[in-house]
Amino acid sequence: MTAQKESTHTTDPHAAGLVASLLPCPEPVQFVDATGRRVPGGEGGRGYAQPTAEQLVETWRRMVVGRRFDVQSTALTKQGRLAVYPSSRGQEACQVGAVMALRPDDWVFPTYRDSVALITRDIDPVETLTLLRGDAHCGYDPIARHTAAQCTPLATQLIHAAGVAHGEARRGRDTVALGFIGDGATSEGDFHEALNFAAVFNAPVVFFVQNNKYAISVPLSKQTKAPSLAYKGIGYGVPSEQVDGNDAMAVLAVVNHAVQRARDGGGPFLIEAHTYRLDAHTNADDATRYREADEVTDWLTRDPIARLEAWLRSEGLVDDARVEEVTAEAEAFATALRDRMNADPQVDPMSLFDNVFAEPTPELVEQRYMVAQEIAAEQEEQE
Amino acid sequence: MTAQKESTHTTDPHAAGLVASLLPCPEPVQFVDATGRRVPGGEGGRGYAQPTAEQLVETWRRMVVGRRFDVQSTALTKQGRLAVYPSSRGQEACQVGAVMALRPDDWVFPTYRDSVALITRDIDPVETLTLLRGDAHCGYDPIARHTAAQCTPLATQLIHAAGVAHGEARRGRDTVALGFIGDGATSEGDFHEALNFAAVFNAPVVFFVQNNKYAISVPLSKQTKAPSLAYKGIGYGVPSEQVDGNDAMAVLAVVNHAVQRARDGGGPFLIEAHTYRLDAHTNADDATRYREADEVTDWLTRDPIARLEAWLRSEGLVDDARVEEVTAEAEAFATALRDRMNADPQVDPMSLFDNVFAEPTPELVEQRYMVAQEIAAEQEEQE
Amino acid sequence: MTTLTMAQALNTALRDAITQDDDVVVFGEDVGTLGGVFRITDGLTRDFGEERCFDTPLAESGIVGFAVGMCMAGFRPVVEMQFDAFGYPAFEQVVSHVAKMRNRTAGAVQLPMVIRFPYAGGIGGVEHHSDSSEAYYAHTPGLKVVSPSTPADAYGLLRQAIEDPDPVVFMEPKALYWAKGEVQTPGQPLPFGRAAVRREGTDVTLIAYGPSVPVALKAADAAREEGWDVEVVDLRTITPFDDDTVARSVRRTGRCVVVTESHGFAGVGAEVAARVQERCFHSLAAPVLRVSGLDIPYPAPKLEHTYLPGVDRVLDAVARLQWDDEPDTRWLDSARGGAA
Amino acid sequence: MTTLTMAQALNTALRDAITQDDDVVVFGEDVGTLGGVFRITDGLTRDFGEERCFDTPLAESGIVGFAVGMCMAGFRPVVEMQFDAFGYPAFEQVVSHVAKMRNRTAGAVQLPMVIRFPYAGGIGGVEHHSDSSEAYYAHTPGLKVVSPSTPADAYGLLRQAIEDPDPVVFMEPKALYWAKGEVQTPGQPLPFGRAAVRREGTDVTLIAYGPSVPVALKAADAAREEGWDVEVVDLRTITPFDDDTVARSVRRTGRCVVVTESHGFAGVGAEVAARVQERCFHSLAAPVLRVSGLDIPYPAPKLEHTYLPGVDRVLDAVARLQWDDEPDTRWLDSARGGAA
Ligand SMILES: Cc1ncc(C[n+]2csc(CCOP(=O)(O)OP(=O)(O)O)c2C)c(N)n1
Ligand SMILES: Cc1ncc(C[n+]2csc(CCOP(=O)(O)OP(=O)(O)O)c2C)c(N)n1
Ligand SMILES: [Mg+2]
Ligand SMILES: [Mg+2]
Repeated sequence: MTAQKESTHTTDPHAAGLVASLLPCPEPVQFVDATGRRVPGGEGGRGYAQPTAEQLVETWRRMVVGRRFDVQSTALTKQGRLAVYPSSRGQEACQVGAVMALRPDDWVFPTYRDSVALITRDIDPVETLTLLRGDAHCGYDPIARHTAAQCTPLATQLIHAAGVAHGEARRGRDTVALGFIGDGATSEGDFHEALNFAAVFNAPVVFFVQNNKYAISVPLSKQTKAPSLAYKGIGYGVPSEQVDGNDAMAVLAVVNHAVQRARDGGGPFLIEAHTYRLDAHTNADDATRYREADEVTDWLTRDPIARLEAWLRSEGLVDDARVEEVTAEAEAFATALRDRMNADPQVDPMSLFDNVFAEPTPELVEQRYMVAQEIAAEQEEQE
Repeated sequence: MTAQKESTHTTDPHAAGLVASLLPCPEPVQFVDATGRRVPGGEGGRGYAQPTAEQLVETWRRMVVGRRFDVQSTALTKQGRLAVYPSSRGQEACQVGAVMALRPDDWVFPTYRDSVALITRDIDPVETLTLLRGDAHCGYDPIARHTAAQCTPLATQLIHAAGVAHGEARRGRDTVALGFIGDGATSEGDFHEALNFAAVFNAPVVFFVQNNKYAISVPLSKQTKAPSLAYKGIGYGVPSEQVDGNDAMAVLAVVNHAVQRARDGGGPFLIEAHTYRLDAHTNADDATRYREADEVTDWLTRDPIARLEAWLRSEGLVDDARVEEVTAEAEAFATALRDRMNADPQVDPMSLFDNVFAEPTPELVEQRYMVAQEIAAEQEEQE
Repeated sequence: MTTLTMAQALNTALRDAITQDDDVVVFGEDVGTLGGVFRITDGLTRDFGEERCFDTPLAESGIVGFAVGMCMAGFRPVVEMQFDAFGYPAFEQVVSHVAKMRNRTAGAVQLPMVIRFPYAGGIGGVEHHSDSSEAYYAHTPGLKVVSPSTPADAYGLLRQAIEDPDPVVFMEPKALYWAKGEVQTPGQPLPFGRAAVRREGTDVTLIAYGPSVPVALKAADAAREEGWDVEVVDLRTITPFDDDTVARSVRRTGRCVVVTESHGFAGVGAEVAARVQERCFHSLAAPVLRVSGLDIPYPAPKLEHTYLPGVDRVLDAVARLQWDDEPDTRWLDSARGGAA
Repeated sequence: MTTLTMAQALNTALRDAITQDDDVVVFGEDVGTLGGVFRITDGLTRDFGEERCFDTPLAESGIVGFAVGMCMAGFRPVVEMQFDAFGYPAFEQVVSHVAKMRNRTAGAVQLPMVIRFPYAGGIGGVEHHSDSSEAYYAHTPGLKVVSPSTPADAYGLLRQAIEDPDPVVFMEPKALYWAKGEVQTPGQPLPFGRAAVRREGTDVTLIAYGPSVPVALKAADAAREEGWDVEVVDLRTITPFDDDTVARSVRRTGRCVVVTESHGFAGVGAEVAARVQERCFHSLAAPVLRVSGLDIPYPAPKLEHTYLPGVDRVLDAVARLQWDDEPDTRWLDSARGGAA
C-alpha cells in the first residue's frame, strides 16, 4: 500500500529494481548477426547463456527440414492438395528455436502458422497438415503429444496454455507450456487475460510472440504504439524480452532461460521475437497489395538458416558434407510428404457424429440416421 | 525495425528516453499528505502544476456535497427507495477531482460506482439515481450531458470513450473523454483493447483507474502482479501515472495535465489513483466476509475531504464560516434529494416498447397490443 | 431427506462432488473468500482450501479459457459466471472452444467442465443482471444446457453436470435460489435428457424449465378454476431434449403452450414449439402457443412484472387454444389498425 | 442495370453511401489497404481516403465498441467482422451495448451502425470460417438482422442498413459473394421487413434466407419434376420479420418447409416454424418441417457437403409433408432400435 507512505517520491530503489527486472532489453537480444558473426555483448542485461553446440546443430538441421517442409506445403496448395497453407518461411528460427528449448512433455499451443513447430515436435507431417488439407480439424492427438490443436481464433489458445500450465503445476509436475502468438493477435483481449492469469497464478508459461510485422495486411505500426511488444509484460508483472527472431541462437538462449525459469517455479515470461513473414499471409493472400518487394528483399538478407549455418561453419560444427546430408534429408522428407499427400483419403461422413458428445444425444442419433439414409439412397442411385 | 541494426545492445538512449516518458512515477504522486501538509517534491518527475486555489476550493466544496449525497443514497437503500447503491465513500477525491479537470463538453464514461462524479457534472441527483432506483436504465440524456449511461458490464465503456474521443477529434473539436474504471475491471480484455485503440488512433482519452483495492471481495493482490496498475500503460505506448487517490490536489494536478495533453493532441493517458472503498461493494454486500475492520479504520485516517480541508485552512482559503456554509449546502442537497426520492413515481409500462427500435417492428406492435390488453383487463378487474 | 433452498442444494452438490472426486475444482469471481454473490460456493474455500475453490482475476474469457486448459491437465472445473450477462465476454471461448473441442480433436481432448450461470430475473436487479441467455448456448452444438426448477433437481443435475464427460452450461434461476424443497443428500446424479411431468392433466400441456416451472404450476392451479385440467412438463435439460416425454404428453392432451422467461424470438420456446408440431401434428387441436418474455431488453426493476410471463399471460394463451385460425393475428391486425 | 457479383454490389453500396453521407465510415481488420479478405471494401481507402475507410487493430470487441463511441459523435460506422466466428469476441459489446443502447438511454443514444458478417459455409474454409451465427443476433432484441440472397438485395439492403437509425447485423453469405445478378446503381435502399416471393407455387412453401435461397430454388425446380409446384419465400430480413408474406403463402399452399444453413436447434428455422404453425394452423395439411445444418460443429471442408442442407434434403422434407403423424419419429425410433 504505497499510498500509505509519506514519501517524497524520489525513486524507490525496490520499485526501480523490480521494474528493471521486468522490462526487456531496449534492443532485441542478438547473439549472431546477419553475416553469421557472434555479436559481442549481445546476451543483453540478463546474460542469457549460449546454447550448447549440440542444441544449435540440431536446431539448424530442424530449420533446414522445416523450410523444405514449408516450401513443399505451399507447393501442395498449388496442386490442390491443401485447402490453404499459411507459410512461415523466414520464421524458422522462431518456430524451431522455441520448440527446441522444450521437453517432449512440455506443452505447446500453436497457431495455424506454426506447422514447422509441430514437425519439430516430431508430429507426423501428414497429421500436421490434416487441418489444412481439409480432412478434419486436427490430425494428431493433442493430449498424447502435449500439443494443442492448431488454433485459429486468435489469442484464445494462450489462456488454455495458462490453464494447463497451472494444472500441471498443481499435479506436482515440472512441465512448462509455451504459447505461440502473432503480433496482430496481441491486440485481442484474450492476450491480456492470458498474461494476467498466468502471472496471478504464477503459471509456468512462456508466451512467444512471433512479430512478423504484419497481421495479414496490417503493419505493426497500425497495431500498437508500444516501444515494442515486449513492453507489455510489465503491466502484468511478467518479465519480458525482445529477441532477434531471425537469430536462432538468440531465440534458443532466451527461450532456454524462460523455460528453465518457469520450470523452477519462477512463473511466466513474455518473449517478442522480431522476424518477418517472407511469403504472403496464406497462399490465398496477395501480399503485393500491402507491402513493397524491397522490404521482402531486405529481409531475405537476414535469413535465419543461412545465418546460423555461417556461424556453425565458422565454428567447425558443420561442413559441406553435413550440409549436403541435411539438405538430402530435407529433400527426402519433402518427397515422402508429397507422395503421402497425393493419396486423397476418403473421410467417412458418418464420423461427423462421433465426437460432438461422448455419447450422441437422441437428436444426433436422429440426424445420424437421416444422413445414413441419404448416403444409402445416393449409393443406390449410383448403382 | 530494430532487428536491422547490428547493435551491441547497450541501452539505446532514444528507447530509454521513450520508456522513461511512458512509465509512471515509482511512487504515487502526492501533493498533500494525510495530515494536510504540502509534500515537497510530490509533483513527481513530470512536474505536474499545482491546481489553482479556485479549482481546489471548488473541488473541496463538491467533495463535501458528494460525500453527503453518497451517505444519503446509502440511507435511501435502507428505506427501500433505491434498489441498490454502490457507495464511493472515501473515493471523493477521485470522482470529484477527475471531473473538475473537465469542461462540460468533455465526455465522461462512468461506472455504476461513479454517481458522485455525475452530480459533480451537475446532473440532477434524482436523474443520477434513476438507474439504481429501478425506474429506468438511465435517468439523464447522455448526449446532452456528454456523459454516458453508467456502465455495468465492466471495462466495456472504455472502448466507447476511445471511439467518441476519436470521433470528436475527427470533427475538429478539442473535447476530451475521461473513462472511469475500477481496479478489478482492468483485468478484462476490453480494458486492453480500449487502451490499444486509443493509442493507435491517438485519441484524446484519459483512462482513470480508481484502484480502491477490491473488486467486490477480491483484493488487488489476486487481480494483478504488476508493480502497479499504472505500469500497464507502456505496453500500449500510453504515458501513465500513479497518484494518491485520496489527495484531491494531486488527482486534479495529474488529471489537469492528462486532459490538457490530450486536448493538445498528445493522445491518451492512463492514471491509477490509489484509494479505498470505505463501505461495502454495495448495500447488499457484506464486507466483513473479506476484510478486517482495522484496514478500514486505517484508511479513515487518510480521508480525502479532511485532508484537502486542512490544507485549504492552512492556506487561509477556507475558514469555519465557509465550512459551515458548505456543510449546510450539503445538508440541504441531501434533504432535497430525500424529499424528492420519497415520491415514488409510476412508470408507464407501455414505455417498455418505446425505444427498442426507432420504430417498433411488427412483432413489437403485436406484443405492445398484448400488454395493453392485459393492462386494460387488470384495470377492469380492479374496478 | 432434508429441506434445503436451491442455493443450499447447489452448495451441497459442490461439496459432495469435491469430496468424492479430487479433480473437481471450483473457481470464478468472488467464489472463494466471499462464497459467491449468491453464496452458492459458501464455505468451500474455508472447508476445502484454496486448492479446491479459488478466486480468479476479473475476466470471464480468462476464466473459461483457464478451465479449458485445466481440463487438459485432467481437472473437472466448475466455474461461475457471476451473472448471466457477464458470461458474454466468454462467448468466443464457449462457442469456439468449449463446445467444439471434443469434435475438433476427434475425441482426444475432453472438456468435462461446468459453467454455472445464475440467470433470468424476477429479483429486482438493475440492467444486465437478469438476462436469460440459454438460447445462445442451446443453439450451439457440443454444449449440454441444463436448468433446474427445484432444489432436488438442482442437486442431482449439478452432480450429473460435474460427472458428465461433456461441457455443461448450467443455468440457475436466480429467483428460485431461495425456494425450498426436499433433497436427498448425499444423493445421486440425475441423468440428463429426462423431462419431469410435474403435474398430470388431460386438457393441455404446459412445457417449461427453470424459472418458468413455478409459473406454469401456478397457472395450472388457476386453470383448474376455469375448468381446464393442465399437465406441466419440466424439461430439466434443454439439450439433450426429451422428445419422448414431451410428445407423449402433447399427443395425449392435444394442446400445448410453451412457457419461457427468455425473449421469445428464436428462443428455446421456438424450438419446443417447432418440435412439438413436427412430432404431434395430427394430435394437435390448436397451434402450439408460446408465452415468453417480451422481445425487448430486460427492463428496469419497476417494470419487470410486465416483462415476465406470469400466470395471467399463460392463462390467456391457454384460453386462445380455442380453436380457429384467427386468434394469433387478431392482435396484430387490431394493433396495426390502431397504429396506422 | 449492371451485372454485378454480390461482392461488387456490396462494394458499390458502400461507395454510394460514403459518397452521399459524410458521416459514413468503414473500418475493421484489413478493410483498408487490402480491401478486405473478400474485397468487399476494395478501393475504398484509395478512393475516399483513410478518413472514410481504415484498418483497426486486431480486436473485434474493440472494433464494435469503437463504433459505439463513434456513433455518439454522430458517425454512422460500418464495421466488418472478418469471418462470422470472429465476431464472437465482440459478443458482449453487441448484446449488452449495441442492442440495448437506445432502450437503456430512452432513445437519447442512437446507434446507426452496421456490423457486416461474412457468414455461412460452402467455400471449403477450415474450422471457424463457416459458422452461421444469425440466430444469436436474431434472439437479441434491439438488433435488426438482415441477409441478402441476390446482388440487387445486397445492394439495397446494405444501403438501408446504413441509413437505418438502428443497429443492423448484416449477414453476407460468403458462398454467394461471387454469384452474379442485375443491380440498379446508384439504387435505392430496400425497406426492411418485406420478404420476397422468389418463385410462385401452389403446393408447398419453402422459406429461406441468404445462402439457403438458391438451394430452395433449385429444390423447387427439381420438385417440379416430381409433380410439386413449389413456392419459395426469401425472408431477406429476419428481424423485422414479414409475417404477412409468409402467412399469406402458407395459408394458400397449406404446406411449409423452412430451409436454413445454420444449426437447427433453437435456430431461426425454429422461430419460423413456430410462427407459421401459430398463424396458419388451420391451413396446414402437414407439420411445418425444418431442413437445416446438422447440430454438430461445422465440419472440415471434405465433409461440408454432408453438413449442408442440399437439394435432396429439402426434397426429402417436401416428400415427408405427406401426411400422417409418424414420419418425424420414424427415424428416431429406428435409430434407437439400431443403437440399442
Ligand atoms: C478472433 C479472430 N479474429 C480474426 C481472425 C482472422 N485472422 C486470421 S489470421 C489474422 C492475422 C493474424 O496476424 P498475427 O497475429 O500477426 O499472426 P500472423 O498471421 O502474422 O502469424 C486474422 C485477422 C481470426 N482468426 N481470429
Ligand atoms: C463483465 C462483468 N463481469 C462481472 C461483473 C460483476 N461485477 C460488478 S462490480 C464487480 C467488481 C468490480 O470491481 P472494480 O473494477 O475494482 O470496481 P469497484 O466495484 O471496486 O469500483 C463485479 C465482478 C460485471 N458487472 N461485469
Ligand atoms: Mg503477424
Ligand atoms: Mg475496485
